[in-house]
This record gives sequence, structure tokens and C-alpha cells, in this order.
Amino acid sequence: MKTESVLEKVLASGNLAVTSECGPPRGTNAEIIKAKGELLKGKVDAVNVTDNQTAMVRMSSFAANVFLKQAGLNPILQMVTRDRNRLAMQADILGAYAHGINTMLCLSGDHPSFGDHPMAANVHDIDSVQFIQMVKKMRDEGKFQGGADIDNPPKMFIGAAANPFADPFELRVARLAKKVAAGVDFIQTQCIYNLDKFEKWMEGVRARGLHEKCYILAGVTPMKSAGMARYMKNKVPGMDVPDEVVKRMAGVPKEKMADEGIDICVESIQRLKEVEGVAGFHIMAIEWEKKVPEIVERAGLLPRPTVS
Amino acid sequence: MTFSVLAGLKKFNIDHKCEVKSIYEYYAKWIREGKLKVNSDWNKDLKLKFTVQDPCQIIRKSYGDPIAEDLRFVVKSIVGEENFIDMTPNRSNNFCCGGGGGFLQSGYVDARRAYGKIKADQILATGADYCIAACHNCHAQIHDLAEVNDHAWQTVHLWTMICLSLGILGPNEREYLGDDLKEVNVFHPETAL
Amino acid sequence: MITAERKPLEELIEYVRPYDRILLVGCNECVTVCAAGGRKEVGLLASALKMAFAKEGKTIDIKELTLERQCDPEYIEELVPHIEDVDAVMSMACGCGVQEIAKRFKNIPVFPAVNTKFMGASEQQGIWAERCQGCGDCLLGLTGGICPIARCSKHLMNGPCGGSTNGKCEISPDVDCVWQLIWDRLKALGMEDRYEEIIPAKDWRTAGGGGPRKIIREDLAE
Amino acid sequence: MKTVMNSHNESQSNNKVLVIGGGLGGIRTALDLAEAGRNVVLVEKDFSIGGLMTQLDRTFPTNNCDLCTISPYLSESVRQLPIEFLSMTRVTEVEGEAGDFTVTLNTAPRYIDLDKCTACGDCYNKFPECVRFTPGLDHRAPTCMRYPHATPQAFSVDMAKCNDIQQVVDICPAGAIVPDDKGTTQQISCGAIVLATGAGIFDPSGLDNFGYKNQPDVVTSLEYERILSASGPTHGYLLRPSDNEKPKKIAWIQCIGSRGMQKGASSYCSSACCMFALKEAIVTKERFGEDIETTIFFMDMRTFGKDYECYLERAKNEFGIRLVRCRPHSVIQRPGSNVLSISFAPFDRSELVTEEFDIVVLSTGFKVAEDVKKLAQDMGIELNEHNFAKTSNFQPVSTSRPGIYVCGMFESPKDIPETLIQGSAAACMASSNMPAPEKAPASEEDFPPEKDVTGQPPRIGVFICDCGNNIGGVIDVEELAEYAGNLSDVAVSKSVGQGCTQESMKEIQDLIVSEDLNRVVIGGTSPRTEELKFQDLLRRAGLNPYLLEIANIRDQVAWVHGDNPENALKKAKSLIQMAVCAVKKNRPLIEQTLPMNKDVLVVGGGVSGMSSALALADQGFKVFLVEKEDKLGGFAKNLRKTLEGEDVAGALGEMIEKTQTHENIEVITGANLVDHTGKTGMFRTGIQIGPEKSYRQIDHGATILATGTQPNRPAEYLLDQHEAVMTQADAGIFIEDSPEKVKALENIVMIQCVGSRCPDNPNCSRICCQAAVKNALHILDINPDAQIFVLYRDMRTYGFQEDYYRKAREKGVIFIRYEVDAPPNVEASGDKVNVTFVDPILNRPLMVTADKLLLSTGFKVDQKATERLARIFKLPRTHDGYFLEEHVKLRPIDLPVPGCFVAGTAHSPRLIRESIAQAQAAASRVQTILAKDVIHLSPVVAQVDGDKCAACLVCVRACPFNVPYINADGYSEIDPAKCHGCGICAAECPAKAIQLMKFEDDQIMAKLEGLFERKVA
Amino acid sequence: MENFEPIIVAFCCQYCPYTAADTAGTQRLCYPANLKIIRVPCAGKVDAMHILKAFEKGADGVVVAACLEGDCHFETGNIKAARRVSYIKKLMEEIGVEGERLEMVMLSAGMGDRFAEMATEVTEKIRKLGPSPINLNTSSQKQEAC
Repeated sequence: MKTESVLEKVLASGNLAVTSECGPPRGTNAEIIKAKGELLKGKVDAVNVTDNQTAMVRMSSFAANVFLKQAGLNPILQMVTRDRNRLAMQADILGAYAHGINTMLCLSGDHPSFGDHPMAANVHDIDSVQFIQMVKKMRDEGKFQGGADIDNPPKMFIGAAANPFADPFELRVARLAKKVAAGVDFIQTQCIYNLDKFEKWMEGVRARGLHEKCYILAGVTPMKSAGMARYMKNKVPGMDVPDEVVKRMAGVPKEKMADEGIDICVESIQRLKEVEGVAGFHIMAIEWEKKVPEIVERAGLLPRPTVS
Repeated sequence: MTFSVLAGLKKFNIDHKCEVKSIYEYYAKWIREGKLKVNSDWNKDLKLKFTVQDPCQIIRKSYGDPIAEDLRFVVKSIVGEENFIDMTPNRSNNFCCGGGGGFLQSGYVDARRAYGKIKADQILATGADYCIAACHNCHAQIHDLAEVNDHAWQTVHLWTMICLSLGILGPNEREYLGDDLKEVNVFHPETAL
Repeated sequence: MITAERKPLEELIEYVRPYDRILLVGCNECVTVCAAGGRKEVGLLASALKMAFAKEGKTIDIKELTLERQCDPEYIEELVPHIEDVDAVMSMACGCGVQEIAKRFKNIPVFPAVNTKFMGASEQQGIWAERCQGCGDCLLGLTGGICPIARCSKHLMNGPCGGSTNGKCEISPDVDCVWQLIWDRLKALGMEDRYEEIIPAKDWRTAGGGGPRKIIREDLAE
Repeated sequence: MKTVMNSHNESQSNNKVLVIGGGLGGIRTALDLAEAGRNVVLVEKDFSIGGLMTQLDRTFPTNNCDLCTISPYLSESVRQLPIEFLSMTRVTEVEGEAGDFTVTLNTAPRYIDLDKCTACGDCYNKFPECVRFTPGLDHRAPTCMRYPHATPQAFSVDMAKCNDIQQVVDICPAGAIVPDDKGTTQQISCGAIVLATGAGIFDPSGLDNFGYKNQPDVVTSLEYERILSASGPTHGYLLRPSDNEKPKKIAWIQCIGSRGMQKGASSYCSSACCMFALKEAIVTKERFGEDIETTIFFMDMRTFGKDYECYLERAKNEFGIRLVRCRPHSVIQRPGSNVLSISFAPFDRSELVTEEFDIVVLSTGFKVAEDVKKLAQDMGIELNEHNFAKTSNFQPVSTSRPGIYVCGMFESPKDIPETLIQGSAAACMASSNMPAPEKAPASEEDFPPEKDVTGQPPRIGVFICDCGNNIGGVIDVEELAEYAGNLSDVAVSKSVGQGCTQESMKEIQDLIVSEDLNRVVIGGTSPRTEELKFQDLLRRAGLNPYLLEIANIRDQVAWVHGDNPENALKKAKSLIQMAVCAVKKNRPLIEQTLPMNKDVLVVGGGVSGMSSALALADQGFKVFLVEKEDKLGGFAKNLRKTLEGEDVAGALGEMIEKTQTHENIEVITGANLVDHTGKTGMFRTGIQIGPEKSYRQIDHGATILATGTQPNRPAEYLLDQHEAVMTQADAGIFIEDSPEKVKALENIVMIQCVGSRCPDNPNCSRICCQAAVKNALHILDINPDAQIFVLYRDMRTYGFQEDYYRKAREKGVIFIRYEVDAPPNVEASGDKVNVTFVDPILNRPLMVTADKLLLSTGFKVDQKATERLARIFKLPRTHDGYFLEEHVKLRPIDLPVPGCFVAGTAHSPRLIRESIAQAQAAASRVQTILAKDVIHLSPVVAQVDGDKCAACLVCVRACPFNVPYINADGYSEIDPAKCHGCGICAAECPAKAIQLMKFEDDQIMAKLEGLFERKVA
Repeated sequence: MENFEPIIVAFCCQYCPYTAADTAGTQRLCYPANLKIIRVPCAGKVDAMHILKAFEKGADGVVVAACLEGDCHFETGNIKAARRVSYIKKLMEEIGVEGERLEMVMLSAGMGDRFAEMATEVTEKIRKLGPSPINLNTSSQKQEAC
């Protein structure tokens, strides 16, 4: 075991891990994050906390993580290279680890032009692959990126994102290989609607044995409405929503759409369970955290294993 | 008839010293020279309107416009200038009556009448009571066309009108005249001579 | 070459409003090539300013001059005879020119007439595109001669990011995803394996991160 | 206006050529001869030159209005060069023989002295009935002036119609009317005569079935052109003649007066009607409304010229011109209706269709006018059965009488490019029986040395013309002169009355000298026509001709502001002031000259190459004839007889023999071109000779490309796979060599358009129809019982070939049409082949077992070879690979690169006769350049100031002729010989480093200064 | 101010528009005298500077006259001129001078009446726009310069 991360233990035990995600508030009201925590408690092994998602300013992931930790959950610290240079990133990692947060996700982050501060400078001092190398160096060599020693180095369980549906498709496996070479421990993929394409990607991953070098969690997101389906298909870059999904969502009356979304999500999970190399699921129910328990339960992923 | 002689001579290139002429030319010559004393008084108050058909073989295909002028001179002399209306188009550009080339004997009656429709329309356009057809083929066709156009006009030979205007047209020679002319200028050989 | 684009006229009018005699200085190098500050643009701007003020009934005297370059002191020296009888100078050169004039003539205001944009190349007559940010430590050797720093909106050195869709950047369909271009280029050169070598974190000091930079050639400098 | 230039060596008859007819062909001949140093007398029976061309609106295939490209031709032709132009003049008698003719010329009285008349139009306005300006070409509405810039710019009076002669005389301000003008008869002697008398147009009023006489909406093509033309009676608006309404449906009926179709029609095909009908239809749709329906009734669509087939395709697909293949008998106007109805049987279904049209255009063909026929007979010229001048295939522009040549329509009906080709060819042949001109034409008259004005303060002379009452009537000339007098730097300001008359010019010239003026401003008419004249005046006064500025106060002030004289005067003052300010900035410009290398390189040793070489060598020019094969002769080697029966092989052998033994021709066979540099007068071309490829460089002054094209052998219809199948060329040899085999033949089938008019060879190969008819007639001569079938898409036997086509039909050859998408099918059957095709009348497939199958395969460009040549000479090519000439219509021989010319099938597929004509034409064009000892470069060129240039490439990219380049020193350089003087680079240059001479920025700024001087301090 | 007489500068290419002006003269068509024609070898030669300086010096309107599309003697002169005119119009709007004071027209040589028509239209349009704002206060001085 490289870290004391609960997620690592679950994955190491061979069980299908389940993680979820919640967005911190657009203000200082800690209750919101605590409430979301309550919803997910016991239902998932770990909970991602986003970092200024879509470049919209929110309470920092670090602060939200601390609240969830205090509430007894296993938070995952998400950090983007867009907003901080390498000093600030390492400082936050030290602080988080000190608060007992031992799992994190290294991301590049969406471009500021999508968010509410398009005029802001984007830092990108290091990119996501170099970020993984940095955290690995801190953990395994106990050294800062600059080379100095760390007093009581943080043992972080290192995660990253992967988007099997972005272009050029033939490059996506090689990119995962780069992250593995950089030292990533687990991967959470972009939400999967085009299952065939995902399976094709997994074939490539297996061909290079990457699924043995890191745990791959399949990302899923339940659709709330046909409108959301269309929005995700056309407006969100790197998202591959096949027409059947949009047709299915549009095929049911308005009030039935939410349930249809959940059904699709559960069906996807059932099918993804069969895919060799999928070590777990990352359920992203953006602003719909209350549905996660129902999904996890209906997907037969309860009860969560308790690991020492 | 004139045409078949002309065509025959040419087809079998029989070298002939004689010249083939159309009768219209001589009718016109004789009228001009006063030998044929036609007069159109009979139609002065009747005011029957006449038009004339330019047979293709005689006008367009052989003697051309000059003979058409002679034909018109003859007709105007016998029915009166003011009662004559020309079809459009006319002379060498006239439309064919649709009955030539053996079509009359061919038996395809409907097709023949269909082709004749243009001629019928031309005659109706002139509003003439009588159409003089100086060629037997044209006469038969136009006469038949009159049948299918509810007798809108009478079709009559040129010699018939000449004799009528000479006043020598006997009672049994008025087959093609309408009732309006049946009694006009009747010539009774037995009493007149 | 360094590219630039003339500032909106209102801004320039406000700059020179308090002054009666202006020296308008063009530059015959990069800004001429990108049609922003050459001799012709100097003429057009002078005329435009005079007309704008004439509209308000105010006459303004603009003296037009175009130097060979404005980033060498000797050429700046050529302004000396004209400086006495003007109240302000407006330079149509890139940022370097404006600052050299300001540095040389302490007691006279200098205003920029153009916005210096980027180091770029001419895609076609009349269109220039960014090619280099002068990061001081060129990695074109690793990417088949296409620069991700200048041409990726997140200057990722191990791209492409998750937002690249059919060869275009996530921010806009008109912007090529540079990593798509790099990948196509590497494929064409048969150097696909070069893609998997991780480019380590960059030392940004060479890119100005370490403060304003200088190049010193001992063989040339006193 | 003086039109008779002082042709300096009157007496020397053997260097003078008489050109009869001032149409386009005559002008081209006159221009070529004059530029080649000959003296020319151009005689035109009409009031002004231009012929048919000036009445046309737009012309095919360029579809743009060539008025402004042709009017400089006309005025330039009369002004500068040693051309003595006699209008309203006829030839009455010709005696003598080649080299020494004596010709009697009779000039009808114009009653106007050409020197005095300024075309002010007062006489015309007051007495329109008796003052003729327009020959009233279209019999309905007389145009105000046949074309705006007629040459000579003068009226003529028809004294017979004048009831009060004295009144007319008094009205003329210039006193130019000469009531007792009896015309003149004079005798001139000349070395050669060229008949360029053009053609008359068939008058359809005799055909009552078309109703041309009494239906105003039935018009001839020429009248339709006048309706379309901006200078026509309807001022360029398409209006129906009967009620001036906008027409919605227009029909064209082809072959009116041609192909023996009507009473009084000539039996030949007039060659150009199909094309100008298509053009009129396209222009109608393009300029007057997509919604106008255009229909053309035709028999064969004869678009055989260069890129004409693509023009036809564009007409059909892009413009939706409806083509109906049938011959309507008559155009009838039903009594009471104002539209014309045409009844016709469409080709594809047997029923009578009647349609209504607003305008019907009769595409009238050409015929020889009576007076031309009589003139030719008087001159003892042999005419063919259609009264055209009889010429042979190998001497296409020579008449039966030595020393007398023919060009244009009088040789045979043709379109404008072919007319121009023959015009130049006639010029070449005319000078062939005259000694080479001793000295270069005296273009530099003995001008006094040019005064050096640099550094002098400007002393400007302002001279205001009153041009009869044209200017004086509206503007107070004295006040204007007085106003100009007190402008700064004006030393002399005078009104000079008739500015362009000899006296006033003399007065100005003297003042320039006496007052030591160094700048001149003329307030007069348009510089477009006057500038050359006043530049000569300055030269004669010892001033550089470019120290001149002309203010156009007649055409653009007096004539257009007559309604407001007060404003007119103010405007005139402004224009004069602008001119005065601008002239101060004018600088003396020198016309650069380069020494001329007089040798000629001819590429390609076929019929065209040899004809050019011989024509030039006979004139004393050294010719290098380069041929890539190892024998001369080209494609003509495998032809035996022409359609007219002339022996090709014999004549070709003779030509080869003459070429190889001519002392002025160096024949280099087995040679390939490698590189080509330099410009007109100093070209250098590298060639590799023989298998060992030894490199040699040839210096020459001009280039003629006669590289021909490839006979096409597409793998279709079992060609080269079955011994019964051969091409028309193979058949020509087969018929000549083995007549006994021909006797045994029963059935022969020919298929036209094989490998031509198809996607990968889109144009028509022009020569295959006449080849098919030739072979058919030759076969029937040998074996009258043979049954010949010709499967064709369009029979294109244009011109006199039509007679042979009719003879073939009379002899029983069966011509059957096939559609492009239903071609015939050929299968082998023993030593014969079965050809199946659909007969359009029976609408059933038929099968013929043919002993021989002859395929009309035409030409196809060898893309690789021409592409390589085009790259060496930097020449553009058309999309199907032929060299693209400078102007498709008006310069069909000159190539865009000055000094390069094209001849023969390298330009486009053509017959031997047409290739030889083009070869002789190319020879003439070359002589127009090599006649001068030096090349004059126009001074209006762009100049780059190296110091200012930032080498930003804007000029390199902007120049339409890619002349500028960045030179070794790193700044843009523009070669004055190549610059066309458009000034686009000067306007685009961001560093203001380029100035166009004569239109420099500060000159234009000075004009603006002048205009607003009084306002802005 | 109805008696306002605008001064309009017309840059005319010497091939087609200048000939069209002469043709209008030959046909004796009347049009207002406000148009002052400056002859240039090609519309492509009219520099952005010339147009702007014309306005600066007090022109109320400027016309750039070129040949018809496809008829340009130098192939692309008229197209480049059109591009330049639309660029200058934007610049004039920035300066605060109405863009329609600058007009681009295309004419063939024979269009005499179109030239006269254009001259009248442009003069009326500029007259309606009133004197150019550049010389609003000095317009009285310009009155008799016409």
C-alpha cells in the first residue's frame, strides 16, 4: 500500500470502488457542503470535491475537503494547474495532507474563457502530467519539486482524469500511458455515454497492460432532461453523447425524464461491470447528489466494503 | 392533278417538250382579257364572305406566289373584292389542309382530322361562309373538316363559283353550295338557250 | 516579426487632446510590414486626427516623420531637431519604440498609437497569426517544429487536453488544437513514439518569469 | 483635326501598301504594316473606320464591351503611324502588277474640311436632316454617333438634302463647311494591295414567312446588338422595338440566309452566327434579368473555335439558355395580339408545339456586297462560286492576282479573332513583295534638343481652347484665361481659340520658346484623345512631353453643364487651378530604349513553324527553327489531300525542301528547349540537341511557338484492337494507297466526336467533321455503290465546307445524330464490326455490319510537354492545355509575355489553311517589333525608393502581373520593361516607397491642394 | 441650408469611367457641376491617403469610379479599390464623418447616362448630408469656391 487512502484500500482489495463528486458552494456557507456530505456518507468510498469547476469561482476544494473529513467522509482533493503555480500547489498539498486528506486528483482545468473571469490570466505553471510527477516526487522521494527535502512528506494517493472520447482518439491510450509513466495511481474517466467507444479505448488500455498499473474508475453522469442531453452533446467540449441517448431522453414525457436518466446510468454501470479493467465507478451527479445513493443501490454496489 | 403530271415527268425523267401550267393562270388571263365575263353582282347584297385555300403542291411546292395572286384575282372577280378574306398565313406560307399525300384514302380519319384542325382554325378565324378549294384533295379534306366543325362553312370548287358568277351553273351542279346560294343565278339550259 | 494593430481612434484623440503640436513618428520595420505603423499609416492617422479635431473646431498641428527603426538609439537621435517645437510625441512603433523615445526625451510625453500584439507570421496577405511567445527555452525540437507554448490556450507541454474536438481547441472552432497539429506532424515524420516522452516541468525564468531579460554578447559589448 | 499624317516618302511607291476597307481586318493590316515600317494608305468608303465591330455591344467569348479596348486602336492607328487615311473613298481602277500598282481613288465630297471640323455638332443639331453623322445603320432609330469616339471625329453633309446651303455654312463656328466640295480623284502608286472589304449582311426582308418587313419585333442580330449596345438607340436598355416594353421571352432562329435554307440564301455556312446568338442570349440573361427566357432554334450548334464548346456548355448549364434543335418555318403575329408565335416540331417528340415570344432575332449570315464583287472583278481577282476571293490552302490570304491579298470576311465568312489573324497575315504577305524598309520608321521626328528644366522655378503657360462654341459657348474663355493669369507661377495665360488646329499649336509652340516656359497647362478636351498630340507639341517646342497637364473643360464641363454656365465657369476655374498646381510637380520623364536583337526563334517545325520561318526569312530576318523530332513536317506528314482536293504531301515536301535550303533559316532538329530568359529584343533560350544533349544558347529578339498538338487516339470503339477500326487520318492514307481495297467495301460507318467534347477533352477539335466528309466523298469517287453511315452529334462543316457536306448527302451518305449520353456500340464480328445505334426518327435501335469503322478522333494536348514549355516561357495555358493568348478576341496571336507569339494548333485545333494564316500573322506581328532598332519603354512605370522599402512583399503579392521581386540588396525592384503602369503596388505599399511616374502622390495631392487652395490656408 | 453646394472629388480610372464621363459629354447629358474628376490609370491606384487627404482638405464627398467586375484592364484593380474604400469608410465612421460621403461606383465605357445619373445622385445625397463636419465652421468660406 502506498498510502493510507481508503480508496486505495478498497481498490487493492479487489472490490469495485465507488466515488462520487460534489461541488463546493459559490459562497461561504459551509452547511451546503456538509449537507452534500451527509447524502453520500456510507454510500461511496470517497467523494471528489471540484476545484473552481468550469473556471467558476467556488469555495476552495481544500476547505471543502476539510469539512467533509470532519464529517467522517473520505474526500478527494481535486486541484487544477490553471489557478496556482507550483509553490501554491505544494503548499496546499502539505496543508491538506496535514488535515488527513490523502487522495487527490491532478487536472489541467477548463479554460478561463468558459468561466466568470475570462479576463483572468491562466497560470498553467506545470501541466497535469508534470503535476503527477511532482506529487509522486513529494510522496516517494520526500522532496519538493525544487529539490528540497520535505519534513514528513505527504503520502498522497494520486489520481488523474482521462477522456477516452476527445480527439485524436488514437492518441488517448498513449496519453494515459504518459500519466501512468508519470506515476498516477488511479484514473477517473470522463462521463461515458458512448459505451462502444469506451470499450474500444479499454481494449487499447488492456493491450498495453495499463489497467494493471493503475486503477481505472468509469465515470458516469445521470441525465436530468433532454435539454441537458442536448447541451452536453453540443456545448460541452470533449463530451460524446450518441443520438440514441438524446432520442431516449426526448422520448419520454417531461416529468419522466429524470427517472429515464437514472435508468440509463444504472444500465451503463451494469454493462461497464463486465468490462475487464474497470476497477470501479465515479458517479458525477452535478447538483443532484441526492440521487447518488439510489444509483449506487440500484447498481448493486451496496453495501460498501469496510476496510481497516 | 397538275402536280401529279409534273411529279411524274420529273420522277421518271421523261424528257418532255411541253410546258405544264396551272389552270388558275389562264382563268385570270381570260378574265383580264374579258373572254370570261364573270361578275360579282350576285353577291353585292348577299355579302357572303369567301376565303380561299392555297394548295401546297400548286403554290408552295411549284408555281409559288405569282399563281396565288392569279387565284386571288379570279376569286375576287367572281365574289367581289370586299367579300374576300385571306387566311393567315397564306400564299406560299399557307398551312397544308392535312388531306394530301394519300391521307384521304389512308383511312386514318381521326389522325387526318387532327392534322386538319389548324386549317379548320384558320378558316374559322376568317369567319368566311364559303371556302373555295381549287384542288380536289384540299376540297375533300376541307369539306370533311366542315362536317366535324358543325358546318361552320361551305366548301366549294373554283369552277362552281366561276360558273355561278357566269350564270351558267345548272341546278344539278350545286351540290356543294349552301342553301343561301342554291337558288342564286340558276341556269336552266333548256329555257335559256 | 513583431505584429501590432492601431489603437481605436477615440483613445488616441484623448491622448493628444491637451496638446497643440504633435510629432507622429512611424517605424519602417515590423509595423510597416503588418501595416500598422508604416509611413502610410502615419499619414492616415495624422489626417484622421486633424479631421477629428477640426470637427470640434480645434486645429492641431501634426508633424509626420518615419524612422528606419525606433529600437536603436541612433535612429531616435534623428528626432532631436523636431522635439523642440512639439508638445507631445505619439509613436506608431511597437512597445520598444515608444519606450526608447520616452527614455531618450525625459521631459516630453510619449503616447503609443498601436497595441503591440505578438511575434507571428503572415498566414496570407493581410492576416498574421501568433507563432512565438519568446519563452527563452525553445522546445520546438521535441514537438516536430510546432510550438504548444505559443499556440495552445493552456500552453500544455503534454497535451492534448480533454477538450480537443475534431482538431480544434475547446475555446473556439476557429482555433486549431496545436497538439492535433503536432500529432499529425509526428505521424508524418514517423516519429510517433516521440509523443510519449514526457516533457518535464518548464523553467520559466528564461521566459521572463525571472524578471526582464537581457542578452549580452561580451565580444560585442564594451 | 489633321488625319493625313505627313507620310514622308510619298514618291517611294514600292514601300507603300493600299488597304481597301477600314473594318477591323483592314485596321489590323494597316497597323501591322505601319508598325513594321511600311507606308499605308487606308481607304474606307464609310464616314469613319471600325466596320461591323463598332456596332456590336458585347462580343463573344469574353462577353465584355470591347468599345474601350478598340477605340484606342482606331485613334492610335490614325494618329501616330505613317498611315494615310481616306474616308468616304472608293477604288475605281487598278493597273500595274506586284511591286508597282497604280490605283485611282475617288473620294466622295464630305462638304466638311476635316482639318477644321471639331465635331462640335452644331450643324447636326440645327440641320439633322441634311447633316449626316450616322449612316443610320439600324433602319429604325439613327444613333447620335455610330460610336462615341468615331475616327475621324467629324460630320459630313448630304448637300442633296440641304434646302438652304448658306444657312448651314454660317452655322458652323469653325467655318469648316465647304459647300463646293466636289470630292477628289487621285492616283497613288503602291507595291501591294490588301482587300479588307468585309461582308454585307443578308437582308431577310425578302422572306415574308419571318415577317421581318412588317413586324418591328422581328429583328436581325445586328439590330439586336444595337438595342443591347449602350451607344445604341435605346441607350443600352433592352426594350421591345414595337412598344419599348421589357421583353420576357426572346427566340433566335439560326441559319437565316445561310446553308441554302431559304430563297436567296447562300449555300455556305456563315461560321459565326451560332456563337453570336449564344452570346446575345447570355448577355440578355446576364445583364437584363435572369427571368428572361431565351430559346435558340438551330440545326447544328457550330461552336468549333477555341474554348467555344465550353462557352456553349456554360450557356446551357450556367445561364439556362434553351436550345431547340429544329427549323421553325414562320413567325406569325396573330391579328390583334402583340406577341409573335412560332410553331415547331421539337426533335424528341412528334407533335406540333406553338410558343409565343416578345422578340424574335434572325441570326442573319454574311454575303459579299454587290459593290465589293464588282470591285474585285474590275481588279481581275478570281472569285469562287459564292463571290468570295478564291484562295488556296497553302496560300490562304493570296488572291489569284499576284501582289493583291485578301483578309477577313471577303476571303470567307469568319469570326473576329480569325479576321484579325488574316489581317496580320495579309500584312506579312503584302510586305513580302517589297524590299525591306531601309531605315526605321521616323518615329522620332527631328525634335529640337530637350531643354533641361531641373532646378528652374516653374514658369507655367496656360492655354485655354474655346473649341468653337463647344467651350466658348458655355464658359467665358477670356475670364478663365485672366483668372489663370494671376495664379502663382503662371507666366503666360491666353485663350487660343481652336486649340488643336495647326495655327493655334504653332502659336503655343512659339510662346513656349519665346516666354521660356517650362510647364504647360491646356484647358481643352479629353486627354484621352488629345494628350498624344500636345505631348508632340511640347517635344517640338524643346520641352519634355511630360511637363504637361490637360484640364478637360469640354467633355466634362462645357458639354455637361451647359444648363448652368455660372457653375460651369467656377468648375472650369477649379480644374484649371488643379492643373496648374499639379503641373508644378510634374517631372521630365525619359522614354528608355534598349537595343533590338533582330533574330527570331521559331519553336516547332510543322506546317505553322515552317510558314512563319519562311515568311520571316524572305524578309531578311535570321530564323532559328527548333524541332524536337528529327524530321520537319509535324502532324501534316500523315495527311494526303485536303477537302478541296489539293495535294498536301506534295506541297509539304516543297515547303520542307525550301525551309532546309533557305540561307536565312538555321534548322535544328532533335532539339529540346531547356530554359528561356530576357525580354523583347534580348531573349536568350537554351536548347539541348541530339541524343548527347549538347547544350546551346540562342540569342533572339522574338519567339514564335508553333509546337502543335497531339492527334488523339482514345481507346474507344475497339480502336487499335480490331483491324477494321481506324482513325480518319489513317483512312486518308488507306484510301489513297489501296483504292482496290476500297472498291471491295460495302458498308462503312464513321463516328464523330470520338475523344473530343467529353469531360477530359472538353473542346471541339474543329477538323474532324470536314475530314469525315472528305473521306466519304473520296470513297464514293472510287466506289459509288459503297453505303456510308456517319453518326454525329453536331455536323460542324463551317464556311464553304457546307457545300461538301451537302454534296455528301446528295451522293447518298446517311448522316444520323446520336445523343452524348447514348453513344453507338461497337462489337467485333469476324473481320467486320457490328455498330448498333438508335435512329432518332424511328426511335429504334439499328445495327450495321461495317467493313470499315472510321473514328473522328481530333486533337488532345500532350499536357506534360505543354506544361513544361509553359513553365519555361512563364506562359498561362487554358484549362485544356493550349497556350492562352493575351486577348482572346483582339490579340489572338500575341502571348501575354511581350515578344512571344503563338501559331497553329498550339493555339487551338485548326485546319492547315488556318494554321498557315496564323503562322504568317505571327511573322507579321514579329516584324512590328523587330522593325524598330530600339525598344521604347513607356515612362509610366512604378519606381521603388530602395531606402524606404521595408521588403514587406505587399507589392509582390498585389501586382496582377507579378512583376516586382525582392532583389539581392533586399528591397523590391520593378523591371520597367515589364511594368504595365497600373499603380496598384504604389497604392498598396505600406512604406510609401513606390511612386508611379506621371501619377505621383504629390501630383495628385497637388490637384487636391489646387481644388481646395482657397479654403485651407 | 438649401443653397449648399458640396464639392465632390471623383477619382476616375482612365479606361472605363473616365471614358463614360466623356461619353456623357458626347451625349450632352447635364449633371451638377459639383463633381471634380481626377484621372488615374486604374481605380486600384487610388491610395487610401488620397481619399482621406481629400476629406481633410475639405471635400464634402469622394467618389471612386472603377471598371465593371471582370472588365478591369489590370484584372484586379477594381476589386482592390472596393476593399480599400470599405476600409476607409470604417475609418471615417471612427473619425465621426458619415461613411456614405465616400462612394464606390463601377461603370463601363459606354455608360454615359449612368455616369450622369450617378453624378446627380451623389450630389443630392451629399447636399442632404450637408457640409462635411470637418469644415463645418469654415463652410461659409467654401461657399464661393464651389
